[in-house]
Formats: sequence, C-alpha cells, structure tokens
Amino acid sequence: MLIQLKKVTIVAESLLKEGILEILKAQGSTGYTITACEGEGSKGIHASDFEGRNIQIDTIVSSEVGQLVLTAVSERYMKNYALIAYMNDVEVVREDKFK
Amino acid sequence: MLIQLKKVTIVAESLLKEGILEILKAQGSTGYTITACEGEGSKGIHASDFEGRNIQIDTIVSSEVGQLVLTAVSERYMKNYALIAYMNDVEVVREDKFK
Amino acid sequence: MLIQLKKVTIVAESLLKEGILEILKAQGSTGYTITACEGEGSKGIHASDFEGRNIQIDTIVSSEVGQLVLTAVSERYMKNYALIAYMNDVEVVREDKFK
Amino acid sequence: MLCRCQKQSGTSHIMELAIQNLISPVVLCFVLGAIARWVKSDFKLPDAVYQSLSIYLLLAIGLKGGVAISKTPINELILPALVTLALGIITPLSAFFVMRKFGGLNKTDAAATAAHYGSVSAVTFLASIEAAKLAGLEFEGYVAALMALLEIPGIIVGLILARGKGSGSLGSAIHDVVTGKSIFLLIGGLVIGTACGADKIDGVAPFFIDPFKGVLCLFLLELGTVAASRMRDMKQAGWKLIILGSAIPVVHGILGTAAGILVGMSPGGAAILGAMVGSASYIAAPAAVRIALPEASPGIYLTLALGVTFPFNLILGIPLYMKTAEILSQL
Amino acid sequence: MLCRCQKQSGTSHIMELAIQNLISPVVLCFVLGAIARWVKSDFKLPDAVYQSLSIYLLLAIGLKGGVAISKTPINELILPALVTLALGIITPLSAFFVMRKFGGLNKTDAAATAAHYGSVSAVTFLASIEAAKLAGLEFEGYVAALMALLEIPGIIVGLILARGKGSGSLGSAIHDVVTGKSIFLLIGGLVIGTACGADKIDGVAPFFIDPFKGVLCLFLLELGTVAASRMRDMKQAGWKLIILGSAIPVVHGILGTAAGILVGMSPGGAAILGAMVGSASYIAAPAAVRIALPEASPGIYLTLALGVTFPFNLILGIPLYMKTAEILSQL
Amino acid sequence: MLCRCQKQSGTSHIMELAIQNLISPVVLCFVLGAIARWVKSDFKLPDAVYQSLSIYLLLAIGLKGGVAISKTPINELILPALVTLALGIITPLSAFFVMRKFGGLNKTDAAATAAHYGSVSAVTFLASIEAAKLAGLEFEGYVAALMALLEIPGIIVGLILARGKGSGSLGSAIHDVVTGKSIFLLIGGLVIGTACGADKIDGVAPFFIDPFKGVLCLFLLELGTVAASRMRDMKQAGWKLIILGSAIPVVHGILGTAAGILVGMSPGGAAILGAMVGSASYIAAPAAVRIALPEASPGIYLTLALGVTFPFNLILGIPLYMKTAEILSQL
Ligand SMILES: Nc1ncnc2c1ncn2[C@@H]1O[C@H](COP(=O)(O)O)[C@@H](O)[C@H]1O
Ligand SMILES: Nc1ncnc2c1ncn2[C@@H]1O[C@H](COP(=O)(O)O)[C@@H](O)[C@H]1O
Ligand SMILES: Nc1ncnc2c1ncn2[C@@H]1O[C@H](COP(=O)(O)O)[C@@H](O)[C@H]1O
Ligand code: NA
Ligand code: NA
Ligand code: NA
Repeated sequence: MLIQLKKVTIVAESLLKEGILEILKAQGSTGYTITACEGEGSKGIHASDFEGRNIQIDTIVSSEVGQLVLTAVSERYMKNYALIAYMNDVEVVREDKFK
Repeated sequence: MLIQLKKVTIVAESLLKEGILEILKAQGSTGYTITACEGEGSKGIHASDFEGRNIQIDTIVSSEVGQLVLTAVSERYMKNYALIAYMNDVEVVREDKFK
Repeated sequence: MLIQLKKVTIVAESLLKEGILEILKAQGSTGYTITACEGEGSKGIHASDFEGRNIQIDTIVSSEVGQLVLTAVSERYMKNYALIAYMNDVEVVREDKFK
Repeated sequence: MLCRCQKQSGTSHIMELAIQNLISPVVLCFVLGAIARWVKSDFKLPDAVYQSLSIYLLLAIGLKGGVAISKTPINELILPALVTLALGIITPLSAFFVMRKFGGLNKTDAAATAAHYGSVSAVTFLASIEAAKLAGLEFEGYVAALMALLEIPGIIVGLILARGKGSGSLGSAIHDVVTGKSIFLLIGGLVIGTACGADKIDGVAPFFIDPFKGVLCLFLLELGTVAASRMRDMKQAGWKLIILGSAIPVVHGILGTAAGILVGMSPGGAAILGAMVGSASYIAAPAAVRIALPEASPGIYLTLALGVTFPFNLILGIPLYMKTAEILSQL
Repeated sequence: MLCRCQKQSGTSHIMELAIQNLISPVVLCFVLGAIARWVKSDFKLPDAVYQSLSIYLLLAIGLKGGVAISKTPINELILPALVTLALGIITPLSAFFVMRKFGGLNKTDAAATAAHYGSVSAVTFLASIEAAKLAGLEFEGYVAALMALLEIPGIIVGLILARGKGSGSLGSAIHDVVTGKSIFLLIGGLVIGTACGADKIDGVAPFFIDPFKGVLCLFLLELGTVAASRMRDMKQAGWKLIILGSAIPVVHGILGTAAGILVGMSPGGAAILGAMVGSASYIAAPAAVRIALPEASPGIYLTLALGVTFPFNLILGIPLYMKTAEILSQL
Repeated sequence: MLCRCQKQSGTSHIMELAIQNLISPVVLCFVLGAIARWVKSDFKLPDAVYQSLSIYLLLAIGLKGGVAISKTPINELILPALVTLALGIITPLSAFFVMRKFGGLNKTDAAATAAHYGSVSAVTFLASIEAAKLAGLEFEGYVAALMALLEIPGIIVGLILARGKGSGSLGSAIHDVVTGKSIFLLIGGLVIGTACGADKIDGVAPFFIDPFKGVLCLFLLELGTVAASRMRDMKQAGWKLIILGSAIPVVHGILGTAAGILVGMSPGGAAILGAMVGSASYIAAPAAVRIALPEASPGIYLTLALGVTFPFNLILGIPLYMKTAEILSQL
C-alpha cells in the first residue's frame, strides 16, 4: 500500500517563493508545503527583512521529477541567491495524489 | 547507539489537529511535533482561514506503529479532507524516549 | 551530481537555541535552518512561554559530523531538557556548500 | 401614487446610501485587499496577526454588547431575543429549501450551506453598524447580544438537516460550536461586559472601543484578499448558486428588518438585525460544518458565504436594509 | 476591643475589596482564559502575538516608570530603592528556607523556587496597580522602577543558593538574566522614560499608556490558559507545596507592605510593593533558572509561580495587601 | 560678517537640534534595539508582528497623506510633485556616478546602490516629521504624497542603469515594484485617504493616527537590531563606501531641501523633503533589486542603506536639513 517516492526540500530566501513554485509546477509536481524558517549558511545576507525570512518548500514527487526540480532550481538560483536543495526517500500513502 | 525508527509526517488542514493526535496516541506514538505551514495540493479549499492554515505533524515511531498510523489517518481523513501522509527512515538517539 | 549526506534534526525547547548552535559550529556544520514548532513528548513542561515554544533545527552535514553532533547534543542536553535528535539520508545538490 | 413616488425617491436614496456606504475606510480597505489579490501583489497579513485581529474583534464586540445589556432592562430584551432565535431557526430552513429546490444541491451540501445562512457574519454586522452611524441612524446597543444569539441555532439546524448522512454525534458537534473560539470569545466578552458595566469597561475603552474601527479596516484588508480568492472559485459554484447567493440575503435581510421593526426596534437597529439575518457566517459555521459534515463541499458553501453574499451585503444589502427599515418604520 | 472591631470590619472590607477586584476586565479575562482551557475551547493567542504583548507591556511599564523617576527627587527614591533591594535578598532566602524545611524539596529545587519568589511577577504588579486605582488609592509613580530593581537580585541569590551543584558559571548566568529580553526591555524603557521625561513620552501615550490596560486584558486571557494548564500539573507539586505557595506570598506580601509604609510610602504604593514582594516571577526567573539549574524541576517552580501564587495574589493577595497597608498606615 | 556669525550660531544650533532630536522615544528605541544586538540580548520582535507593523505604518502614512491631498488645491501640489519626480531621477544618477567614480563599485553594484539612494526610506521620512514637530516647525500635510512619488522612479532608474547585464525584463521588474506590498499599501492608503477625506478618516484616527508614533517606536526597536547587524557587515563594504554613505545623504539632502524652499514649501516641509531625498530605501528597493539584479551584492547596498545612511540621517542628517531649510528660507 505504501509507495516509494521522493521528498524534495528547498530552503531559500522568501523572495524566491513565486519563482520556485513556478519551477515545481513546470516540472510536474502536484503539490507543495511551505514553512517559514530562519537560518544561516554560506550567504550571510538576505535581501529584506520586510519580506520575511527564509521559506522551506517541500514537495513529494517521483524520483525523476525530483531530479528535474533539483536541477532546475539549482541552475536558476544557486549562484546568486541563498538557497539549498536536497531530497530523500519517503513512503507515501495513496500515490494517486502525487501524479 | 543510533537506532533505526520511522518518522511519520502528516500535512493536513489545521482543523484536524485534535483528531490526528488522538489517532497517534491510540496507535502507540509517544510524542509529536507540530509546525504551522501552508500548501497546495489536489484539494484547493480549506475550511476556514480563521482556524489557521495547514499543520505538519511529525512523529517518531517504530516501523509497525508507523504503518498503523498511516493506515488509520488515511482511512479516517483522506477521502474528505486535505491531507497527505508519508514516512521515512530516521536514525535516532536514545530509543527509550520513543517507547 | 547528487551527493549523499545526512540531515540531522534536533527538536528542543527554544531556550537551548544558542547552545545547540554552538555545538553545530564546533562539530563542523556549515549551516542550519530553524523552524518554530510545538510538541509533546516525555517531558511535559517547558521553561517559559515567554521564550516561545520548541524549535526544530536542521543541519545538512557529512555522516561523521552528523554522528558527532548527535552525540554532543544528547550528552549535553538529553538528561535535563526536552529534546529529541535524529538524522536521515539526503541527496544534496552542490556538496561544496556543506564543507 | 404617493407610494410609487416614495419608492422612486427611495430607490435613488438607496443608491446614495450605497455610494456613501462604499466610500468609507472600512469598505475601501476590503476593496484594496481584493485588488491586491487581483494585481498579484505580495501583500499578506501574517496569519498570526490575522487570527489575533479576529480575537480582538470578537472580544470587543462582546464587551460592548455586554455593557449595552447591563444598561438595558431585561423586559426590553426578551422580544428581540425571541424573534432573533426564531429567525435563527427559520432562515436555515428556508435556505435549505431554496438550495435543494432551485440550487440543485444534494442534501449534505444544501444543509451545509443552510448552516452558513442560518448563522451570522460578524463583519457584516460590524459593517452595518458603521453604515448606520454614517447615515446618522440610532440603534440599540444590545444588537451585539442578538448577534451572539443568532450565531448558534442556525448551525445546529443545518447539522440536523444533514443528519442520517453518516457523520458523528450531534452532541459533540454542538460542543465544538459553542467552545469554538469565535463563539466562545463573543459570549465571554458579553458576560464580562455585562458583569463589569460601563464604568469598568471605560478603563479598557482606549484599546477595545476607540481603535475598533481601524482594526476592522486592517482585518477587512486581509479579508478582501481571501474573498477575492473565493470569487475565483465561483465557477465551481455555478451561476445558479451565485444568483441565489444574492437573492437569499435580500429575502432574509428584509425579513429580519421587518421583524425588528415589528418588535419595536429603531430603524437603525432593525436594519442591523436585517443585515445579520441576511448574512452568512464564514468564521464559526465553516469550522463546524467542516468537522461535522466532511462530505459537504467547501467550494460551495465558502464561496457562497464569503465570495458572494458577504460582498453583496457590504455593498448593496446593507443600504437596502436601511432603506427598508426607514420605509417600514413610517408605516 | 477597638483593635478587634477594626479587624472585623477589616475582614469584611477585604471581602468587598476582593470581590470588587475580581469583577474587573483584567481579572475576568484571566478567568475566561482559564475556562477556555477547562472546556477545551480551541482559543489560543498566537505565540508571536503573545510574545509581542509581553514586549509591549514591559516596555510600557518601563516608560511610565521612567517618566515617574524623572519627576521624583532622587533623595525620595533612595530609601524605597534600598528597602526593595534588601527585600530582593531576604525573600529568596526565606523562600529557600521554607521550601527546604517544610516543603521537603532538595537543594536545587528549593533554590530554583527561591529564585522565583525572590523575583517579581510583572503582571501581578500591574494587577495591583489596577486594584489600587479601582479602590481609589494614590500611589507613587516610581513603583515601576522598584519593580525593575526587585527583578534581578532574587534570581541571583537563588542561583547562588544552588551552587556547588555542578552547573555553569555564575557570571554568564547573570549576563543572561540582565540581557534576557524581559529585564532588558524594562530597564531600557526606564532609561528612555527618564531621559525623555513626561513631555516627550506624551507623544507616544496613545500607544504605550492609554490602551495599556486593554492590552493587559488580552495578555491575561492567554495567561489564563497557560495558568490553567499549570494547575493541572499540581499533582506533581503536591498539596504541601500548594499550601506553601499560598502562605509565602502572604508573609512576603505583608513584609513588603510593612516595609513600604515604614519608609514613608503611601498606602497604595506600599500595597503595590507588597504585591511585588509577595509575587513569584514566571517570565524572567524560569528562563534563567532553566538554563542555569537544569536539574531543577519546572514541574515544581513553574506550577508554584504561575499555577498557585499568581492566581492567589490576583484574587486574594492584592486585596489583603491593600487592607494591610490601610491598617498599618493608620498606626 | 553677519553671514559668518549666523553660520556659527547655526552650527551650535545644529548640535542642539541634534541632541534634542536624539533624546526622543523614537530615536532612543532605535538605539535600544542596536544595544540589544550588541549585548547579545535575546530580544526579538516576532517576524509576523514586525511585518504587520510595516503594513500598519505604510497604510497609515498613506491615509494621512491622502487626507492632506484631499484638502490641498491641486495647483499647489503640481510644482512640489514635479520637483520630487525630478529629484527621483537625478539622485540615482548622481549616486551611480559617485559609486562608480569614487566608490570603485562595478556597474551592477553601483546601479543597485543607486536604486536605493534614488528611492526613499519611509522611516527616515517619519523621523524627520517627528523632528520637525519637536522643533516646532510647520510643514505641508501632502509630504506623504511626495514620498509615494519619490519611491518608484529611483528604483526604475537604478534598474535601467544596470541593464545589459543579463537579468529579466524591465516591465516585469516594474510590475513587481508597484505591486510590492510597501508601495501598494502606501498608494492604497493615499487613495483611500483622498477618497474618504478628513471626516471619514477621523473615525479610524484612534487606530491609524493617534498611536502611530508609539508603533513607530516599537518598529524602530526591531529595526535597531537589524541595523546593528548590518553595521557588523561594514567591513565587507569598506571604509570608502562608508564615507560615501554619509556624504551622499548630505548632498542629496541639501539638494532636496533647497528644491523644496525653491518651490515655495515651508522650511519644515522642505527639510522633510530633504530628508526623503537624502535617505536610502531599505524596504521597497532591496526587494526589487534582489529579484531584478541578483548579481548585485546585498552586503554593499543593504549595509549602506540601513547600516550607514539610515543612522546618519536619524542622528545628524535630519537636524542638518532643518537648519539648512531655516537658513535658506531666510535668504
Ligand atoms: N548546512 C545546512 N544545513 C541546513 N540548512 C542550511 C545549511 N546551509 C544553508 N542552509 C539553509 O539555507 C539557507 C541558504 O543558505 P546559503 O545559500 O548557504 O546562505 C540558509 O539561510 C539556511 O536556512
Ligand atoms: N505533492 C505534495 N508535496 C508536498 N506537500 C503536498 C503535496 N500535495 C499536497 N501537499 C500538502 O498537503 C495538503 C493537502 O493536500 P491535498 O489533500 O492534496 O489538498 C496541501 O495543502 C499541501 O500542504
Ligand atoms: N516521538 C516523537 N515524535 C516527534 N517529536 C517528538 C517525539 N517525542 C518528542 N518529540 C518532540 O521533542 C520535544 C521534546 O521531547 P521530550 O524531551 O520527550 O519532552 C517535544 O516537545 C516534541 O516536540
Ligand atoms: Na444569517
Ligand atoms: Na517576589
Ligand atoms: Na533618496
């Protein structure tokens, strides 16, 4: 009953929200979950405190879509923006929700 | 020293909080962590903005309890409510906290 | 292009924030993400609601650093404080960000 | 002839009232919020603050209403209270009937929608108070108590109408409704206001009373964005429902206004009662219905309540009920 | 005979005071919050807003106190300040002694509890001010400065009492206490208020002064839910401790009141000082103690401070200190 | 000789003004926030509340400005508006030139910085209003409208200056700027204020007008911590840039003040215009620049705007512009 899928997680400055969600949609993700967060990494400075801190975007996708999303996000944003992206295996109920 | 357990994650509209926590307890989970989040999926509409957005509930459990929780939650809520549920492997310190 | 690393997750009462971040730095983590959360576990009581609820700290690290962080955190805090800690595998883009 | 003449001047008067009503900070903030959504602005009131503004508004309504109750002889309250309760039982029934007969909804969806039209929208209530003030109409202070009375029965009648269709026990549903934060705070505020009376509430007036209208503006700014999202979902509801979502408030609103005049309320108070009766809840009812009637479609009841009926009342309904009250009071 | 007679009328007066004190928006909001928890309402002030209300209250107390200091000749301040400092050193010692001797606590738990009773509860302080105003008592404006003075020494004495028992350096613990947000904001507000004086603070009065009491209501609504949770944990503390948690504030409170009268404060000011001395901190102290004394059980010190002593003072303690001040001032 | 004499007394007057300006709740709250960061206090206004305060301030500025517009004959507005637009085009050019020539920045970084200096800091604007009030200077109510005018062109000019260097379309960048929440709320407030006029805005004054300055204090408390973090990043910017970050506001500020006097504004109004022109945006501009010019380094433009120029203006710039206005108006 459980199906093996991937959870892709992207942590980025919140200004990138719209752009990342566009990528998700374009690559075939059917849904996402956003959480507000803070953090520190290699890029110390964030654009604007008025815009809120970081966001974490999770999306459950197939392994292929996961690869595509990671590639697209890192190509578009990794160089100039504060962003990390990774994925891990998850066992999911009701796979039809994610297709 | 590290023990292999499961992390079950449930993302759902926040109205379901009490019900989901009841299920967790009933199935043998010893603790949980709740995070506020937003999201989109197959069900576009949430019941009430006054009640807050989505919640993400994580619980660290044994593999068996994880299966039970996923089954119980999806049977009770998946049809009519906005909800996804999945689990993944985690290596945990101090397993006695989770029994 | 994807590299296998570990994501260490620590959920703790928020008073411990500074101390945990010190440990992360000392053990060689290069970044972290903090999310506000609530929860329940074996220790029912938290020190002060004025100080905010729980926090969840995620850090992407190598397997060795992950072990060190888990050991250090649990040795220093597990006995007296509300805290859980675990880690899981993640596949990461651009490993150079985490070294 | 006099009647027709009156009617004409009445109609023009309604337009004036409507325009005067529209050009107010409260309404314009709602419109600004909707525009924010339409032009895809990234404006968004943080969730925590939006929830806190709700808490503030409900508690403040309660406190104010409680002070009014503490000043009103009980026998003046009884008749309006009874009539309000009656309307809280009648209007979900009529909404259910209309939604089944003309709206083509199944039993559960019709009952869920009925629960919303039977209950009351706190913000419509507040907007009608502002409109009454703007128009220079006096009204009874105890209307906030009537609002609390009107919130609950409609929801319960709606849930009863849906019964048989599986779902949990009515008892626990009622517990949820009454302890749900919106009704809990409203009633809590009423009790505190009544117990403390005007003198002691005066000390908290610079927080709960004076800035109230401004807080309402901020709340409506966010509500405008939410309502604009709902308006986008209108296709799901369909044109038939959208027309009904404008017709029902007119019927219920005029009924409520007439009932208010009948039991001797002032024109202002009757119009406010009309606005309440004509309004559809989108805070207390959705939460209760979502839990008790999970099969009902939020795409229908929420869109009707927040996307259709609320803006309709805000812009056209309230002036209409005020005009109705004026005409009826002169009979 | 005169004395006994006075005592009787005194007793009845305390009941009146207690009831008058109870029926106020501030106290009733606290009760409403506790009820919310008991009936399992889903009411909850979002964390971010609750924290911000704390920030507001502490800064506002500071500003107000600062203005009062700027108006008070220093030599008037010296004696009350010294006596407050002395009480901040004596009361943790007495609380420690009692908790060890009669409470059966181990050294660490007793010291942790002592730190709480040695420090002060800002909300009890505020409630005592409201009660004094309600009773028509005048008081010295500089009491807020005394509160700031009273916050710190008790915590430090408590930490010293626990020493030897492992734990980190006292120096870093003290740094944490002083830069902890609650004390930082209070002192910051005092300095700003003193530097600016009444005229310049007037410009921010519509935000920091006028709505203050209303904000306090909202804060107490949430604090009521938190305190109600603590009351549930009372089993962990045990009956003996609960009795001590009511006895200590009486002793400390009367001591503080008497000291206030002795150094020439007005009855109102002395009663407020008594309420402060009798209160137990549940904002600054828990945070400091949790870090510096991790082995101490929050199930004991938090339950005592917030679940027992705070409601006791709110409902019975404050009227008692006011009556005490009245009697002592007539001697 | 008269001139020199005047100049001397002018200089001393500036110090007095600066000190009087410093000792105000608004400035001291900023300083307190910075201290909080320096002593590593855990004070932190929750993000949700900080964002909401921004929303409140921008909407309130808009409403107030709108009321002023509704009272001002249009022909009085035209000249100041045109001059403001011109300054919004000139100042990014001069800042770009200076940053390229003397600051050693590459084209993108210079353009990004220019966008900030061409736009305006709402909080500097507010602080200059408070300072003018404190100094007893009258000013034109429509300055808030000028601020809205000044926000946008500078950003657009900055983005044009950077062009060629890859990046997306200018059109979508402009859409982002105009629908960005800060400018959207400011303009929305202006429209609502103008449409409603003084009478109707009066009803929301106890929320949007009276407590405004106090809210500003709370906002500045948090902004102080943010600015203090930026000051730590100054090494990244380098001394040359820090000096330019103080010199540019002086030049632009005096230019703006002189322009204001020239078009017949009162000394107070001209000084406020000067403060706006001399200020660098750290709300609207950073968000726009970050999206449209990703290669530009926030470590430079943010540090200059928030870490250097904002505190400079708050403490020295504003008194300087006021003195300048006074002198120029006497010529
Ligand atoms: N090693 C890490 N572990 C967890 N989160 C990280 C790590 N590095 C960076 N982050 C998160 O990603 C954001 C952007 O990272 P960076 O681009 O490295 O500044 C940071 O603000 C953190 O929230
Ligand atoms: N593919 C997905 N990845 C991550 N989160 C999802 C996904 N689909 C749905 N969600 C989350 O689960 C909630 C309910 O989903 P749904 O029932 O599909 O509307 C959404 O609001 C999202 O927060
Ligand atoms: N089994 C669990 N699953 C997920 N989170 C947990 C679990 N147990 C504890 N937690 C989290 O860790 C915090 C501290 O746990 P404890 O020390 O057991 O009180 C709790 O408040 C929860 O947020
Ligand atoms: Na209704
Ligand atoms: Na004390
Ligand atoms: Na500028």
